[in-house]
Amino acid sequence: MQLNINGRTHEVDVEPSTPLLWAIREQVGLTGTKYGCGIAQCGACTVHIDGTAVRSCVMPVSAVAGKRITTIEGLASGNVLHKVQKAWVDHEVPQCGYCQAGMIMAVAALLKEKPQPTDADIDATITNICRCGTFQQVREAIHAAAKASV
Amino acid sequence: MTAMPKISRRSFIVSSAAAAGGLALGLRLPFGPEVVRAQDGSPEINAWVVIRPDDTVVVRVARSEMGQGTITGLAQLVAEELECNWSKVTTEYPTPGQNVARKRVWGDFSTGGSRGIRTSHEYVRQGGAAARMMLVQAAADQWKVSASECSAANSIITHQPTGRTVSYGRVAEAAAKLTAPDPKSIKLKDPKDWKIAGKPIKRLDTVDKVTGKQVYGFDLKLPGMLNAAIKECPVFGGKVKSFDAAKVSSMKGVRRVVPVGDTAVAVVADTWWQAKTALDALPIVWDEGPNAKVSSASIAEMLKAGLDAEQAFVGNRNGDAKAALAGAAKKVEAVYSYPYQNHVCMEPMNATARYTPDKCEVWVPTQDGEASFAALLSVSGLPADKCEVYKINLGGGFGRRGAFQDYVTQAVLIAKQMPGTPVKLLWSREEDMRQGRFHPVMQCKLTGGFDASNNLTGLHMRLSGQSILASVRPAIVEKDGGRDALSFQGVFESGEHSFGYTVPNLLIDHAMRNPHVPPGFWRGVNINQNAVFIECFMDELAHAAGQDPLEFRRKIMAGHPRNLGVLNAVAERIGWGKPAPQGRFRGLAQMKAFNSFVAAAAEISVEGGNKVKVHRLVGATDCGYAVNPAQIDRQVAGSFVYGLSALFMQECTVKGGRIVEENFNTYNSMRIAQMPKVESIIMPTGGAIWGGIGEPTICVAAPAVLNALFQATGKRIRSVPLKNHGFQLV
Amino acid sequence: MASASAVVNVPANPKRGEIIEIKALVRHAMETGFRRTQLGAVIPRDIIRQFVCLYNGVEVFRAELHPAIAANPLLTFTTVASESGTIEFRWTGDKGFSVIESARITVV
Amino acid sequence: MTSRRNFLIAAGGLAGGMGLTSASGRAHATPEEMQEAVRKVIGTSRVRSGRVKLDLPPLIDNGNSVSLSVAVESPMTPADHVKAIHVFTEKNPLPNVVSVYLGPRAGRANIATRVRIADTQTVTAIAEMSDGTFWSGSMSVVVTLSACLEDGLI
Repeated sequence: MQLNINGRTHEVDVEPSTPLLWAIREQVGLTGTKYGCGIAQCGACTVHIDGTAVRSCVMPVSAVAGKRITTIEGLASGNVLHKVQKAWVDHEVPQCGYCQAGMIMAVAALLKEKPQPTDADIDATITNICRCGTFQQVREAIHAAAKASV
Repeated sequence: MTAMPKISRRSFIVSSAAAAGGLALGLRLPFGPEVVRAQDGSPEINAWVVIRPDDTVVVRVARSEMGQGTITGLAQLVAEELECNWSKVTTEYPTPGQNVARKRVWGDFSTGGSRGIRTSHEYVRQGGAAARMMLVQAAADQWKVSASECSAANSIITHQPTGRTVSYGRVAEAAAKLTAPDPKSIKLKDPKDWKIAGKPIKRLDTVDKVTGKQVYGFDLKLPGMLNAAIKECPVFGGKVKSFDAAKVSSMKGVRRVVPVGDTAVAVVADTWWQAKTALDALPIVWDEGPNAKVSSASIAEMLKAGLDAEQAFVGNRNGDAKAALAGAAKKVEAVYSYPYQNHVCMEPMNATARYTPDKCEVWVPTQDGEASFAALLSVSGLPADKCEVYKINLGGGFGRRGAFQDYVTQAVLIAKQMPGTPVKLLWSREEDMRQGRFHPVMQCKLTGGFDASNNLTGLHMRLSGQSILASVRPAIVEKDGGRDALSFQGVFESGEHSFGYTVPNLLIDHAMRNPHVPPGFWRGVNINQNAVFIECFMDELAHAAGQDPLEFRRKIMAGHPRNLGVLNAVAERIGWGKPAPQGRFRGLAQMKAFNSFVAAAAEISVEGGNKVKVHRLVGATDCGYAVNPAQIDRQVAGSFVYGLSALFMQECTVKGGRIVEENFNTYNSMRIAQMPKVESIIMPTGGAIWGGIGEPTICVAAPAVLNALFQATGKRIRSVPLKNHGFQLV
Repeated sequence: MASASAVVNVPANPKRGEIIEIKALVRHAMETGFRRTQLGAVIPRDIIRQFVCLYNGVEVFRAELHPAIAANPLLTFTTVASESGTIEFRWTGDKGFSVIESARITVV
Repeated sequence: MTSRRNFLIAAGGLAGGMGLTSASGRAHATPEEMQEAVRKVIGTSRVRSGRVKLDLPPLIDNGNSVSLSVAVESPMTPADHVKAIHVFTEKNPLPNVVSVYLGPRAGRANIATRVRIADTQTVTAIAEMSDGTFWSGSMSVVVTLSACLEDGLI
């Protein structure tokens, strides 16, 4: 089966029911996307499929063949950080950092949909769990990223 | 447009550790007499400081970074005394094996009890100062002048009379050959003069965490590595009776099905998903043992009996509380309870091991590399010089990854059955939640007595419940006559968790009741329940006396000025004594924990009788010295998230001797929508003792909110979590 | 006399004069006398006090055990395989504890 | 040659050098009590350091069952052999751990067992030789976690 990840085509040899998360991590070897629950509760595994934020831990690979998949490793353009990543650095959002790849992917998709999200938009859309409790910085950084041009 | 910052220097360490089997610290190369060198050949000035020719300063950090900012804070302290250029600072972990080989030159690796900075600041600052003195001496020797004529700043040494300068990198080689100064001759800076420490400097480890490059234990890749999934008997104390490996051994990718000790079974496969899929299909018969009869209800009964038991261990006594209560004009009594809770680190437990009869290595996200090493030594049976542990980044710790090294033990037991093959063991979330080391259960009966003038004359706080130390370090309990002094955190007679009130007749005692569920150190440890018990009851007493909760506390806090200082600070910030906005209600709490004085003030509203919105949560911390205020603010906010999640949502119930809640669908955690506005007040007052940061404030969030909830609803909720009472955090 | 509670490991057919390693383990809680119940009461000491190894009736190794010996005491020691016969192991302790185990040895 | 007095000082120095403190335990032995227990074994003799190799893991996470071995340099002949080996701890509840009695028939003076280690401390083994001399070897062990728990609250 072929997966299109971060603009490259990868051949993967897995059962069709294998969750996309594990194909990305164990077949393609991109480990920025994390496992947190396996039941689409925590959001640590969030990636973009055709630009939309999806929790990859419950998405079978068979459902995404031919679709455009973006992981945290593909978010930056070359050596230029995505504005969400930039805001995350400026606001020092991460603590342990484990959930942040998923959080950033969810936020990047939100900003694409709603470039100037309100707090209510954020509350409704960003439902990722962070056990370190970085939410205050996450909110600040989302607003900062929304103000940034690129 | 922003250029992508260079790959963090830490990633080199991780990748080299992963590929080459670790740092070669302490390697003595044939050239350079007596100079200890880092892997790249750069000279070690002393155990804490390596300086490369390009002036890069590598600060060695023994404690683990798990998000709390410790590596940055400790590096700030070393750099402050070293007088180096902060932009040239990077950090690395020495390994536990090197610490053993070098007679524990880096001291304790344990990263818990909010001790990362507060108990190592002195020796790391001395390490920085000693290195500076040696660098200055080396420059002076080179110039043939007296070191007293030279000064150091920003990684440059200047000979004052002539203005000659040289950078650290140029004299590092010579400095490394000098004898270290007598520790007694080292004078540390007055914190008032700090330029790097004490400042809200940016963390050193952010960039890789936003690009996906940061390698956590769970991300480790080694050549030829296989992956293991494990299932341990879900009933604590139970064993494996049998398993039918043939049923799964032909499944795709499966390499081995192995027993792990006598309590667990693991499937080893090419990928973890294959291993987990096969494990789910593997028939396992458990010998559950007698604990299979235990339930949450039976545990609660057991604890309830302790509330009125004759025998109890005393943690704090003053006057004669029982007599005072017997003669009180008015008495108030309440019973509280606190449940089992799981740490639920975002990264489930994992460890990677490679075993051969000549060498056993473990890569593990750990809060205590030495505890991991000790577990490795014990299980491998190999001598210390044939073992090594490489610390990998942690996706959260919160107390689960320190004293408990069960995943290391398991990984080595598996690897021993497959010599030469590296095996990465990863727990599923379900395994992680079933096999926790849980926040202990506790009940508490509080009785307060007033005289005719509504003065508090007597207080009895009877704890009944589980001792962590009796399970984890029984030797310490035995030494104390059976008492677990740690169970009195926040209400103890003295020390870093001393009680913050003076009551003329006081008795705080603990009827130890130990169910079979294994308890652990859970961020804040026993301050969580003790703060709920005592701080909510203080509000109950104030209410019974018809007094304002703040005024009531102040009367019995005269002898506790630092407790009072933080309490006053949050009260002032929240606007205590002034009317709250329409529909909003306030509550307060304070405690001394891990040698820091902390307080919180909450402002909440309740909609529809059960939807609780926490609008503001003010936290104040007097930690003696603040090494990085920006990171302290983040720890305070984060601790409130941890504390509020626990208060509203989290309980591990027991049925059939096992934990019922196995994932976030039944054991929830806060999301951004529920996040209050956190205002952190950092108010260090100096002194000889440094306080901790990661944990203290966690305990004041819950009682502050519970006290506000009473103001809002008139309901005294005396058991956690609030979901059991129909309340929801919105 | 064989006992289910003891496990001994003696090489069965050593060469004459060979130094052989013997392992002897017996099931016993080795209650230290320092542990307490959760009510604070001391749990009385109950340990194995002595272990003796006899080679064809002659004592070749003896140990006095204290509470610091871990539960299910294991002792590893050596002896010279001098002759064929019986190696006997005797554990005695508190509350009349007594276990005897033996192993055949045939020197070649 | 090291006098017994020197040995005592050396053992104390090792423990102090760990830089770890521990509460004075009511129910626990002290280094002095260990010396008293040693004196009971050696009488008025002196102990020299050497010939005895004591081995334990330097780091211990669970002190309930810790591998311990002692190897004494000795020809183990009728004329020159090890008569006994005694193991002592400084900070366990009692100083004595085990005493074993052996002779030339042992062939080698190597023993091993599993012990309880209550705390970070120095463990010492003393061998009594057939010529009446006593030799010793020591090892410092660290019980992880216990030190940081004890120097604070307790």
